[in-house]
Amino acid sequence: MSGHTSDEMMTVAAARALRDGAVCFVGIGLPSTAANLARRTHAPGLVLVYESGTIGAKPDVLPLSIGDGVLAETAVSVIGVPEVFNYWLQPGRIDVGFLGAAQVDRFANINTTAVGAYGAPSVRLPGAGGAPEIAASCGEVVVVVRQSRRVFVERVDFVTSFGHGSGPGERERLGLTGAGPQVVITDLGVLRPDPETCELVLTALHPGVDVATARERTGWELRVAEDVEESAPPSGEELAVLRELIARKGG
Amino acid sequence: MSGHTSDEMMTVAAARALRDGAVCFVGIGLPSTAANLARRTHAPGLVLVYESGTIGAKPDVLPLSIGDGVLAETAVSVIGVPEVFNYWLQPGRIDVGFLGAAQVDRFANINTTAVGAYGAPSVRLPGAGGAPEIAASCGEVVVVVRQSRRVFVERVDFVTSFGHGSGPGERERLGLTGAGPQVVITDLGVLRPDPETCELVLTALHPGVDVATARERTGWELRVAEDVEESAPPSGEELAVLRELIARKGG
Amino acid sequence: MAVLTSLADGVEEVVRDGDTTAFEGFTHLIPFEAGNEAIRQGRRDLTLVRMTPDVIYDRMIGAGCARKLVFSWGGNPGVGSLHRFRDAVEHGWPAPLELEEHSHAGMANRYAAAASGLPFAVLRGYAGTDLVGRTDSIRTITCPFTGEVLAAVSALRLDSAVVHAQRADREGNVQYWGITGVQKEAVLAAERSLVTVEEVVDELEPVPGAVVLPHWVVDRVAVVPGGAHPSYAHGYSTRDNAAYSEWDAISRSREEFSRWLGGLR
Amino acid sequence: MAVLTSLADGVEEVVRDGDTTAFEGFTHLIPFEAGNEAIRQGRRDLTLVRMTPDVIYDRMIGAGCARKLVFSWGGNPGVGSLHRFRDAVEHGWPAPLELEEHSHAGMANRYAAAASGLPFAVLRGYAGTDLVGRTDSIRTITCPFTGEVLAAVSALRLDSAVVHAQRADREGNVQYWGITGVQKEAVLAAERSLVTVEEVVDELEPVPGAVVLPHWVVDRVAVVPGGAHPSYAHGYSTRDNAAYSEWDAISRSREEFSRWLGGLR
Repeated sequence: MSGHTSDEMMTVAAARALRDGAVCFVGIGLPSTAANLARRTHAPGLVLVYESGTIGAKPDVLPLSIGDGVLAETAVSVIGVPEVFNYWLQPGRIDVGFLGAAQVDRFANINTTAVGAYGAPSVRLPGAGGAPEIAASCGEVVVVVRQSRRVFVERVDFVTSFGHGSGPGERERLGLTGAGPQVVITDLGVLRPDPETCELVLTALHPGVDVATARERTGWELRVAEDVEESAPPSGEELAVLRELIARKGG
Repeated sequence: MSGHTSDEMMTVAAARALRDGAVCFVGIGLPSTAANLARRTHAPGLVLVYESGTIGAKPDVLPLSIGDGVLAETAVSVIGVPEVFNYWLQPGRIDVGFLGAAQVDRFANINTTAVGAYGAPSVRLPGAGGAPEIAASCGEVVVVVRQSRRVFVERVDFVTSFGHGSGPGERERLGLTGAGPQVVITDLGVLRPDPETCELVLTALHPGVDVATARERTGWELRVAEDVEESAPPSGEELAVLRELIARKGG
Repeated sequence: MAVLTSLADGVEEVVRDGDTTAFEGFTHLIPFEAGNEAIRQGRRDLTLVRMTPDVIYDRMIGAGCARKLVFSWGGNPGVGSLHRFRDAVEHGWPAPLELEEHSHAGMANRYAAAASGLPFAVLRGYAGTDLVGRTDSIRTITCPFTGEVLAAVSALRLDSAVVHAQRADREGNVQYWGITGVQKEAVLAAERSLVTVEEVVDELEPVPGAVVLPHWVVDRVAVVPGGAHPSYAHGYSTRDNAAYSEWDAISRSREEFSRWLGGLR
Repeated sequence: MAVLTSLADGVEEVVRDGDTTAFEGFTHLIPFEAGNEAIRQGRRDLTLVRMTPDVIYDRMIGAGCARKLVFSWGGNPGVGSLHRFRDAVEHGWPAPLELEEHSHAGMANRYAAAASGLPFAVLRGYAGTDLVGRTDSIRTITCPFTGEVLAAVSALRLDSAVVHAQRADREGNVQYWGITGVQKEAVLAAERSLVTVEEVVDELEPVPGAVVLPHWVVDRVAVVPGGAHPSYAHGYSTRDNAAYSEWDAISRSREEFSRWLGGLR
């Protein structure tokens, strides 16, 4: 792993998950960094939509919050918040939604509400934000999160955003129009839901990471694909662009 | 009736029905002329809302259509059409709605849809436009229409906009939030609903018009108030401003 | 993604026989030239949708393009009746015209529901009117919190939508301003969309009150300067009120109208 | 009609003990100074409403102004947790805080329903999540046309709303631009409203992307330059990101926070 950090690898892997021309609903932090990295490398036609109502934003520096002025200044269109959700997210006009998580379980359900009992939480988290409907209505969802036993739990304490419930067919039964989480990208590798069971399966490891480490940092008995790939390390260009983005971040 | 026409008297009477500071939903034609006359005489603080989405328009010439550019150019705010109806008309934020009519009946129900049977009309009219919800949700409604037996009918052929149905309590039962038509202004005089029965009663005659004429031009047995007033004739200022408005109309 | 095309190709690719289609605009920015082109191409069996069908729909109805009209106010704004519309409704000429009739509030909410991917919208409307019962697209719904009964209208999904705008950029982002009407909702309610524009520019300078349709919800853009005439494009042209009055004379008789139609083709 | 007043009088007249109140803003234009003033005036028993309660609500919660929070995302944007919010929820300090929790889509629609004078709104939302059942304000509704079951949320009517804007004119028409959030809906959802502005001007020059609240839906306007700090007013100031980070340190302990609170009063 010489030459780059595991967080850099995670961000680069997340950026690569975005195809050129896709319309992407971006949260602040790592998703925003990855999306902006993609836009500056292989996906110049990526369309960024922030929940603050900025459509087609092309920030020249990484925004620190979803409400930064640079998003409004560079957007093709700035709209009110109800319209973001009603006219743009809800009807399935967004191809990819990027979500983080405090907990993810083996069926890619996501908790960002509370750890422990809801009424008496050990850790109160920020809550849902746009995530439940991003998870429901985007064409697909990319989850980006650092992998650990605290985060990768057998069953989330609170389903803030529905992934695949406890298996196949549940999204359809609930009337969810998007395909849900199709990839979980971590600092160790990449997991994808099994097409049959919807259970997350380790399908790629980042350079220098072994299966044992991935299992150790997973709170359930992790399934591993027969042909686990090794992620290509960040290219020189990817790293250079990423580091420049990070360096220029903020004001 | 020397010195002014009956249409001028009607327009002046309609303008006088608007109090300064009121928020007024204005249709094109006579309502727009009357509202702009009011704004230039006794009601400089009148707020004009057109269904094209122009809020607080202050046109310097009379618009020929509800979509004239002068309305957008002079408005405090221009919004989309769904917002006009949902955020502004529906919650009762408009004090006065101005409506015309092809037929009005004795309970001030209004027809602008079709004369004759709906499925085989003798005259097909333009239809509802914004009128049903203007009649439902404005604080009160002012109807302006030339009086004749063709227009003032016992029962409208089609209820496009609900006035008082067939008597008291009906608006409340239907959940209509506004008070409905509180005055009908014609080229002959002024009618108001009886507070007990909701039936339109002649309460004022314009100068030079007698009760017999009003009855003759009404398709039901017209009730006349005990103390019918005589409208004050248009003042010199009212006439001058009105005529200047009309002269500068259009492009 | 928006593709730049000619008016003829744009109309051909976007508006198809049998479509439920809207040529929207609220007095301002009416896509007249696209409508004329649909007539030239002999489009048939259309369900024409619009809040304020005006002269362009009068032409299309008279030319026999339409089987049905979904609308809330059909008149020649500032002038009077639409004679071709009336002739179709009153006398079935050139063909009977089925009507689905709403209020403006209902139509606007039906578009907004479709734009939102919802099957219906809720409003305080229609209560006590004879519009209820004339169409299956108006029903009631009970609030699950208060028990209040309100009106429900079905979403107005379109096969195609055609609008006119001031300009687009080379990616196909579309910008229009002035009275913006219900065009955004119509485009978002449609499977396919065509936007005619006054011009294509390198950069869409922000304009007060402007609406921007991002390129990924627009299918075709055609440059048609004056494409809204006799309606207008705020900042580019003014409304040709005389032409609206002249239409009254042209459309009053079938003969005059047929002559006009011959001249168009 | 909007009345020009001081910040102290505006807060006193508009925000009352026991109110369901929203100090809205979406990262941009947060009415911080109005919130500080409500703390100074010792406002109590508030139901605080906001999509994105941030540092100003953290302050108000820590100062004991709130009895309940209605929200969808409570964090320090770009920094992390709201420690006073967490302390109230996790340990009941300084008082227990009742939570009514939604998604952004649900909150935005609840405001929009109230702004529209409707008792509820319909959306595709919440399905499968544990948010359902935690609050009575989320139910289901069946489409009367298709039979589809959707989410319904109750309208979020407010006693008072407080927002910050770039400017107002002398009549009290209010103009703001940049990221415009959900402030229009909050003001229209409220019985009473206060707008703090950077300045009052003779004429509101049109600005691209600007929202205008007409004077007849605004009750009080107070001139408070920098009233959004450490948030910002697009075109007037930039976001003070350092101050958001500093709040993390101040708010982490009850002692530090109490010292800060003493300094405010």
